[in-house]
Amino acid sequence: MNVMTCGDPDEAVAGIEDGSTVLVGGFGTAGMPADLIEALVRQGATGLTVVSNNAGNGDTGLAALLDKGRVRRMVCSFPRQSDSWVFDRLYREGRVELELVPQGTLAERLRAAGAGIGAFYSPTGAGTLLAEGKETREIAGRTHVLEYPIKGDVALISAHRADRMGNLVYRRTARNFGPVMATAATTVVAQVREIVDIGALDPEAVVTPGIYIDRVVQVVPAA
Amino acid sequence: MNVMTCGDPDEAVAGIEDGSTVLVGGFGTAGMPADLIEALVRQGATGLTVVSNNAGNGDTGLAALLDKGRVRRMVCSFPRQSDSWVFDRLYREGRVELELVPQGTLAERLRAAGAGIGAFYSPTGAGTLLAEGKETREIAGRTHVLEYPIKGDVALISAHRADRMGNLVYRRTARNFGPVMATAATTVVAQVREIVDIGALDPEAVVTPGIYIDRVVQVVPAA
Amino acid sequence: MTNPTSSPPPLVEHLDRGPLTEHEMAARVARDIPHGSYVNLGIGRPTLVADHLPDGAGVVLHTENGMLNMGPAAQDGQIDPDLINAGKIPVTELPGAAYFHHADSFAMMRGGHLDICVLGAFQVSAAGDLANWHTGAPDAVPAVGGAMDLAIGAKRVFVMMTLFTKQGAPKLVPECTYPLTGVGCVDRVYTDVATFQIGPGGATVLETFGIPYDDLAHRLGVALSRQDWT
Amino acid sequence: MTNPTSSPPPLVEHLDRGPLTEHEMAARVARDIPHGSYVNLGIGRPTLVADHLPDGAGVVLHTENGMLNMGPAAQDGQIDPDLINAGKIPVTELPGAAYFHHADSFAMMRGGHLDICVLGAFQVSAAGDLANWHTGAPDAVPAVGGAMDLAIGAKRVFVMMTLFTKQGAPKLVPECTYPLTGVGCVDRVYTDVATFQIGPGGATVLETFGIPYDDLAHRLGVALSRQDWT
Repeated sequence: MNVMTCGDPDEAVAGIEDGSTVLVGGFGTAGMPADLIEALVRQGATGLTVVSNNAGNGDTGLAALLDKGRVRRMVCSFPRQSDSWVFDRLYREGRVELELVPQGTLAERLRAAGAGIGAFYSPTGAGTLLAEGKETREIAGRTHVLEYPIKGDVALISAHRADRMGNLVYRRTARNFGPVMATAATTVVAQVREIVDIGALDPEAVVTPGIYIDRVVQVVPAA
Repeated sequence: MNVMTCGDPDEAVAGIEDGSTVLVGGFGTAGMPADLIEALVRQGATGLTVVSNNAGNGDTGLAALLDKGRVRRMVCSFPRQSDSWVFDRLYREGRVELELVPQGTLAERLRAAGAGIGAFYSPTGAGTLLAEGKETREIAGRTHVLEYPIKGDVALISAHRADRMGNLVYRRTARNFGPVMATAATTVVAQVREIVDIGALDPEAVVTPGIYIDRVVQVVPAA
Repeated sequence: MTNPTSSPPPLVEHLDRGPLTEHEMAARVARDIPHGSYVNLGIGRPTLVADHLPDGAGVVLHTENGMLNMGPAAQDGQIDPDLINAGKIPVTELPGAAYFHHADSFAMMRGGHLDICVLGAFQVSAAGDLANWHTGAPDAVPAVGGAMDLAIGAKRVFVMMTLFTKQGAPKLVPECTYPLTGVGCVDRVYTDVATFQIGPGGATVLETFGIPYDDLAHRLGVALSRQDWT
Repeated sequence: MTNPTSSPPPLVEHLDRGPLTEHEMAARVARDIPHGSYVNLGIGRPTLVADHLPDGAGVVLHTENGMLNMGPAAQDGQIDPDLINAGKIPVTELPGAAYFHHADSFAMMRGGHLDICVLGAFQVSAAGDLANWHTGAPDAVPAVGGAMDLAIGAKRVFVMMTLFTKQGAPKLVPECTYPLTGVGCVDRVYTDVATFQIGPGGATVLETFGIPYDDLAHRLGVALSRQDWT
């Protein structure tokens, strides 16, 4: 459907409901949609499930969202970082649930949600704590774990440039989770550094076609 | 490992063994590795299983390979075309086996082979002839069919440009099956229109990273 | 977007005219495609729908061989063997296009991202089962292509077909006798003599062309319903 | 390529020296990486291996956050927040690089396309089980990242670690007591005092540094084997 170009991040996150599952792009701060997360903090939705590789750095972004008690549950691969003190505290106090997912399984479960795959068998994690309680199957002599899609109500991602149809290109390793999360949520919001005219992006180099994007907002990059 | 730059298509297909499973890129003639297929006809391997969207056009390429009796089994989505008389005849005479696979399932099974996915559940084909005998499972209220990877011994693909590390870019809809087949075979051979120096391709626009490519040969495009 | 399949509009009988031509059918389908939709048009007759989308409709065409924002068929000087549609016809590229490989293209389809796909059919059942890939004839070389992926993938599946075979047999049937492409997947059936909505209660006639509802119901061996003006 | 894991070379005891330093361990690992390999170096100590690959080794580094042909750590003027490695350290790009998203990156790993990955470990069992993600301590915040994908994905998994904890406990063990990262996935273990090959028959000592084989066997509570010169 038609992409909405938003005037600011607050407009871009409008309407996110309490209890939503929100996919948040980024690996560390690369590709992290910082302005959208700050707007989500202001927007006020609570009881959220947040799916993101990490669980916040320092006191801003996801850490601020966590600190305000808006997150009921984190689904991530690597919550513990040198500066993840907000998550660490909430987790130890039992104030946030954690579903720990191996990084590649996280990416593949998001892809499955976007690709209409009902479930898949992966060798990752077989025989470990993270496969406990999961169905397994021997395939070609190897134990595989049955994994189900992770679908979001909303995805907040960051890209380098968008055109007015919502086609996106990323930059370097900031690409990370953006392209898969863009396929996996009902409403997908992208913050970008620049919005360009239709036809200005090389069709061979578009990474996320506009079909996946609902809202785009241009933000001023941090200095 | 190191990419081998071959002097001609015959060198590029050397060593393909009788009984191999050969993945052949292309959708119709777009992206079809015509020179590699012709070299494979000369090379002489027989008893092949060929995985390709179509089953040959006219009397050249895959049709010639079929006509010479080298193909024991075709795995494809759309063998019947206006000019697929060679396949049609062999099929009616019972001289070639056919595994018919929905086009998206074909692409996804190839991706699964390349991505280390043991099997996946797809809604495509559920309740149809092509799901007969396959395991099914209800997921989220919908019947899904269990599908297994298709792995090749060799993949023959066509791309637009390669650099000397084997990084590939494609052109327009000739991209089609190349990128997934490149991930799904033990030995991957790419014919390209141009081999460029390392650093000449935009790292953001590389579609098939060189890690997937074993041999590259530059061919003169048909006029 | 309101979902037009949820409550059918009252029946309209167009009795001042004959059945729709192929192009009129295509225009009829085009009229039901909302602004800005992402649409896949199946090989053959559905391709004609593109000719009837008004300028500024903002409809983006997907071709399953790996492209969004496909343009019209290529004219002589424009033909590029690297740029074809799913029917292997040379086409053109519109500004804002994007290319992707087959796994990504079918993920887009299977994942429910296309708003509408328009397909031809041999038969559609009142429950929305679709048969459009195989006549079941013993000597036929079977070929399925992307039909099964399209049938189950798009948010809404429109079928465009004549309502009767050349021999006069109805193609909207209680149960398909041809091998299925997809189960319960069709939302709308656009034919030369009537348009149908398929829902949990079966087939509802939305409009007829050159035939009164009662005659249509009589010719078809399928339970039909209609919504009257209230 | 011949598979160096298939038949171990005869044991070499380096008794004229002490245990390897961290950098000597990295150099030892680097020596076993064949020309032109695609390699993923885990966070922490394994990263040092990059410093010991000779010029012209043709080794291509993968970082699981979406890049091939990663260059060395970025110096001051080169820092780009969009270009980091899996440890979130700013890095550089070499000519011939390629970027891809996370699903593609882990597909590359899980699909067995990387020749070698080098990981740190808390424990490795004689059967090649790896424990490197979680101490199992009740108050620890668990974090796994890509460790489990790396452990099962690469064609060969090299572990680089000290052989004993600071408390003197062996880290090559009959069975891991820490939670596992992967089962039967380790091919080689490079430590400060010995290098081990892990195979169907358990752990074979390839070389020792500053300790005779018999003393090593005595200190470790693991069945070991050795290949003698014939």
